[in-house]
Amino acid sequence: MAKFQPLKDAVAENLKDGDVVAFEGFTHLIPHAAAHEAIRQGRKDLTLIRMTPDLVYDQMVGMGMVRKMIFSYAGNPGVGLLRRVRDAVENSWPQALEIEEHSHAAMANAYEAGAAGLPFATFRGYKGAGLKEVNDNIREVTCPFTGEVLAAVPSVRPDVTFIHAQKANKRGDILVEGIIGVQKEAVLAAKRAVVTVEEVVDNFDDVHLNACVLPNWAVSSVCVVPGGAHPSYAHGYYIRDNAAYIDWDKIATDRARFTDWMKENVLDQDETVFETRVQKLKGDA
Amino acid sequence: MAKFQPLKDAVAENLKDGDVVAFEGFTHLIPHAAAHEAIRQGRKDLTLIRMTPDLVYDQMVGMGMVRKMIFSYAGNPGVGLLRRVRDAVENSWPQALEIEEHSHAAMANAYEAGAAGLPFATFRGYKGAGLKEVNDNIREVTCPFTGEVLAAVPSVRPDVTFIHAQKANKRGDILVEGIIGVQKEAVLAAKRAVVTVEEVVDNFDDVHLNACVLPNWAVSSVCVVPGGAHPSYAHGYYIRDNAAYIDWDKIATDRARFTDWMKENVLDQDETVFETRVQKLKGDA
Amino acid sequence: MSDLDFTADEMMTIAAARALSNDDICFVGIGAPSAACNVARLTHAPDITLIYESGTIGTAPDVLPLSIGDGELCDTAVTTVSVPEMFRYWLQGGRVSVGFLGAAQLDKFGNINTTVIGDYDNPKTRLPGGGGAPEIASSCGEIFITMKQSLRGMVDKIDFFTSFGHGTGGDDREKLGMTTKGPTLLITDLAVWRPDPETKEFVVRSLHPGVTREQVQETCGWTVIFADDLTETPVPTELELTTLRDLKARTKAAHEGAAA
Amino acid sequence: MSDLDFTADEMMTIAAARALSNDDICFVGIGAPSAACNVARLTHAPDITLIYESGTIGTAPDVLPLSIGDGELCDTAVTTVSVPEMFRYWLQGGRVSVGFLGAAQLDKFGNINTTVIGDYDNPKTRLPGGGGAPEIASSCGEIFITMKQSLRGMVDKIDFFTSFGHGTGGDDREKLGMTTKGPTLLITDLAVWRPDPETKEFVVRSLHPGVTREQVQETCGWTVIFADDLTETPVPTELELTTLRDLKARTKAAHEGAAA
Repeated sequence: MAKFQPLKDAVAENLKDGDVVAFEGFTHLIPHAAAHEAIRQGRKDLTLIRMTPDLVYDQMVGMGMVRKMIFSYAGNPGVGLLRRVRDAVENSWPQALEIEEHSHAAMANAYEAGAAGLPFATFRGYKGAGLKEVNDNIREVTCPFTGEVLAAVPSVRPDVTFIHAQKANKRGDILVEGIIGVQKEAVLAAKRAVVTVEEVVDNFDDVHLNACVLPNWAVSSVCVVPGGAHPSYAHGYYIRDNAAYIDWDKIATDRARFTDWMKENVLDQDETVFETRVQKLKGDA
Repeated sequence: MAKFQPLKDAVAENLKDGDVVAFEGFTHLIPHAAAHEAIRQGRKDLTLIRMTPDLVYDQMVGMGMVRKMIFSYAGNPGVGLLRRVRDAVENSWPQALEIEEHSHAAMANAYEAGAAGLPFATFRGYKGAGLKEVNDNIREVTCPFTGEVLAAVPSVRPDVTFIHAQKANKRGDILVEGIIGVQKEAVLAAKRAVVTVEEVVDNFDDVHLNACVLPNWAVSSVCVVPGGAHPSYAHGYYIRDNAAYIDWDKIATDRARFTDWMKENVLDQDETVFETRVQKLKGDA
Repeated sequence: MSDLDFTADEMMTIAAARALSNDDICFVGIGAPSAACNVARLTHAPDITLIYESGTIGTAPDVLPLSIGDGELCDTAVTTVSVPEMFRYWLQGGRVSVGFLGAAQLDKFGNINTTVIGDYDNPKTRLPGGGGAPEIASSCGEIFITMKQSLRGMVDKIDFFTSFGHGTGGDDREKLGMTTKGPTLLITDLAVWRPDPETKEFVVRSLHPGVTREQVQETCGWTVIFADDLTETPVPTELELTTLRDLKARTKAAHEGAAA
Repeated sequence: MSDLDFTADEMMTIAAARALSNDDICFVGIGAPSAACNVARLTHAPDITLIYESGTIGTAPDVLPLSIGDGELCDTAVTTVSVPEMFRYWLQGGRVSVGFLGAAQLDKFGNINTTVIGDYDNPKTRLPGGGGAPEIASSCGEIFITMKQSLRGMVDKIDFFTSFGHGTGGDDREKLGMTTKGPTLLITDLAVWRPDPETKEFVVRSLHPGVTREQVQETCGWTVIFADDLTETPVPTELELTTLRDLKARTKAAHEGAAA
C-alpha cells in the first residue's frame, strides 16, 4: 500500500547498495529528481536497467555508482552518444562498467514478462543480429506447434523501480498519461516501486475509464516533486527542455566539467530545485 | 483501409463458409447485429472462437452454422448454461459440434499472441487442470533460463473478427471504451475485421491520448448500427438488457421455441431493429 | 442464537464476507462469491480491492452484476484494463491475495469441477466450463470456496478437474510447482470448513447456528471430519443482514426492470 | 538542372521523402528518416501513417522531434500505446509496411552497425546501440535506409551486425526464416541506390543533380556498381524545398528556445 513520503525517505527506504534498479521513462516522464536523490545518497554497486539510459544513467555511471547496465539504446536521443557511459566502457572511468545489451523489442518484452510474473519473454527477434553472439542472455525457444524458433530473453525483475507520473489521488493511485512507455510494466515487474508525481488531486473521477492508472497497492511510495522529470517532460505540465539535452553533450565531454556540474547542480541541491527549473517550460505543455 | 458500408455488404464480403471467425466482446459490446446478419446470410461450417460464447454463439450453433467452437466459458453469464450449445454437444442437435476448450487465461494469451504475430502463447497455467488431458492444443515450453515448464497454446488467428464499438470518426478510426475485453487483440489477430459502431463523429480530438483506438488501416469495414450490441450494452449509450439474458434461458430450452424465436427475431428482421430494442435502455447508460 | 431471522443462504454469504479483510486484493467469481465480497466491502472492509475478470480493478458496484462485465463494475472501478492484461499482469503477476470461487462439484481436497458431469467426450451434462478458474486456483495467494451443500455437489470424486485444489492432499500442490496456498476456506450454507494442515482434507470448524453434524453429513458425499474444537458460526449481525438484503433488493430491481 | 539552389542534404531528404506513398505505414527512425517522412506527409502523402517507437501511431508533428518521444508526437497522434504493445502488436504483428533507418556503418548488402566501432568487448568507439533497429529490420515489409556518404560510414565490412540487411547477399534472409523484403532502397546525399534483384548488392540507380560517379565512389568503401540505365534524380520542386526548409526552421526555433 502506497505511502506518501518525502523523496529523501522514499529513496533511503527503497534503494540499497547492490540493488537492481530501473529508473524508467521513454523520453517522457523520466524520474530525474529521484535519480538525483539516489546520487546524493551515494548508492554503490547498482545494476541499472532501462531501455533508453540517457542523462540520469550517464550521470550515475559517471559518479561511479554503477556496476552493470542492462539497456537497449545508450544515446542522448537526437543528440548523440552518452559520453560518461562511453568513457566507462572504453576507459573504465571512474570504474569499469559491465553491460548487457538488448534490442528495444527484447527489453520491452522482458519488462512485459516481468510484470506478468514470467521467467522469460518470447518474441520473433534478433534474426541475423550480432547481439546474439555477445549476450548469453539471448537464447531460443521452439514453438511446440509450428517448430518455429523464436528468441527468448530473461524477464526484467528489478528490486525497485522509480517512475515519475503526472498525478496521484489522495488514496495514492497513480495516473500516467501520454507516452506511457514501459512504466506500468516497470512498476509491476519490481518488488518495490517509488513514484514521484507533479501533484496530488482529490480523486480521479474525471479520468478516462481505460487510462493508465496504477492502484495504490501496486506502489510502495508516492512523493510529490513538481518538475521532477526535468529536463524530460510531463505531458500537460511542461515541455521537454531540448536545449538542456543539447547542453549535456558538452558538459559530459569533459571529466572535470562533468564533476563540477554534478556538484553544483545535483550534490549541492535538493529536489525542490526541479520546480524552479520547469517554470520557463510551462507555456506550451 | 476501412471502408464504410452497409452491414449486409460487410458480412457478405468478409465472412465465407468454412471461415474461422471471432465475434468478440467480453460481456460488453458484443456484436449481436453482425452475428444476426451472418445468421440471415446462412453461413455454414464455421469455426467460432470466443472466450465467452454466449447468446449469439448459442444461436449460431442452434441454427446449424457451426462445425467447431473454441472457447473458455460457454455460459449465459450469471444465468446458467447455453442450452443450444449443450444440446449440440450432448445430442448433436441440429448437428455435432466439435469443441476445443481452454481457460480464460489461455484464450486471452492466445489472442494476445495472435495480435503480436506469434505462433503460440506462453503462460503459467493449467497446473493440475483436466483440460490438459483432453485438449491436444495445450502443450508445454521450457524456460531456457530457469528450466521452469510453462503452458503453451497456439495463437488465435481468425480469418475475420467482428466487434462492436462506440464510435468511428470520419476517417474510419475506431474508439472502444469501458470494458475493452480482448477486442483490440481480436481485430489485430485477424486477417480481416468488421466493426459495427453506434455512431460516426467528426474526429477524436476530445478522446483521451491513451484510449483504445484502432486506426482505420487496421480495420476492413465499418458499419453504423446503433444498438448493435443489444442485449449486450455499449458503455455511454445504453445498459445491458439483463432481462433479455434471463429470458433467453427459457427460449433456448426448447428446440421448437428456439426455432420460432429465431425466425421472428432474427431471420425476419434486419439490423435496423436494434436501434428500437435499446430505446428503453438508454436512461442510465 | 439471536432473535434475528435469517436463511441458510444469508448465513453462507455473511460467513464468507467475514473471511475477507480490508487489505485483501480479491479476484471475484460470479454468483455467491460476488455477494460475499460486496457485503465485506459494505461492512467491515470498505477498502478491499475487488477485481472481476472483465478487467475492472477496484470496483464498488451499488448492485451486484449479473455478468462479470456489467457497466456498473467499470463505472465504479479505479481502472479498467484489457482482459489479456488482467490475466497476465494482475492475476499471473501474483498481485491477487484471495481468489473466491464457486463450484458445481467439489471434493474434500478443494478440487473443483464446473466443466462436465459424466465423461468429457460424452457428457451427461455439459456445464459452462472453467473460465478464469484454472489460473485463479493456481495464481491467487489463497482460495476461498463457497457453495450450497448437496450430495450432487460435494462428491467423493469429481468428474473433471476444472481447477486444482489440493489434488489428493498432502503436498500435491508443491509437487506440481505451485507456490500458492490453494483452498484455505470453504463456506457452505451449513458450515465453515478449513483444510487439515497435513492432509489438506476439509474439516468442519464451525456449524452455522441451528445446524447439526447430521445435516452436514447428509448433504455431503464424503465422510465428514469435524474439528475437535468445533464451534458455532456467529449469527449475522443486524448490519450484515441489512446490508445483504438491501444489496439483493437493489440488485433484483435493477436486473428485472429496464433502465430508469 | 533547375535554377533552385539546394544542398546535398536537402536533396537526400527530399529523395527519401519521395519514396514514401500515401498508403504506407511507416516506422520512423530518428534524424534524417524523421525529416524525410514528415516532408512526405507535408507534400505528396498527406495520409501516410507515421509511427515512432515511443508508441505514437499516426503522428503529424508540426516540428521535428528531437527525441523519438517528444510531446508533439503524442499530441498529434491517432493514439499512443505502451512500448511493449508497439513492439508486439504493431511492429512484430506485421502491420508496418516501411521501416526507415539511418546508419553509422553500412555495407553493400544493407547490413547496419550502430553499436560499436572496433571490437565489441574492447571498442574503439562505443555507439548508442540498436534500439528498435534489429526488429525493425526483420519485421517491416521493407526497409529504406538514408545516410550521408563517407568512407567511414559506407564500408566493405561493418564492425558489428546491429541489424541484418541481406547478410552476404542472395537469399540470406530467406535462409534465416525472414519473410520480409529487407533493404530495398538506400538514399544518400549523392545518389539513390537499390539492391540488385539477385545478388542484393546495392546498385546506384540515379545520381543527384551535379553529382559524378567519381564522387560516389570516393565516398564509398566498396566498389560501386552503377546501373546500366543510370538516371539523374529529379531536382527538388519548390514545394518540396519550401516544405523542408520551413519544417527545419520551425524545428530549430522550437529546440533552441524554451516554451513560448
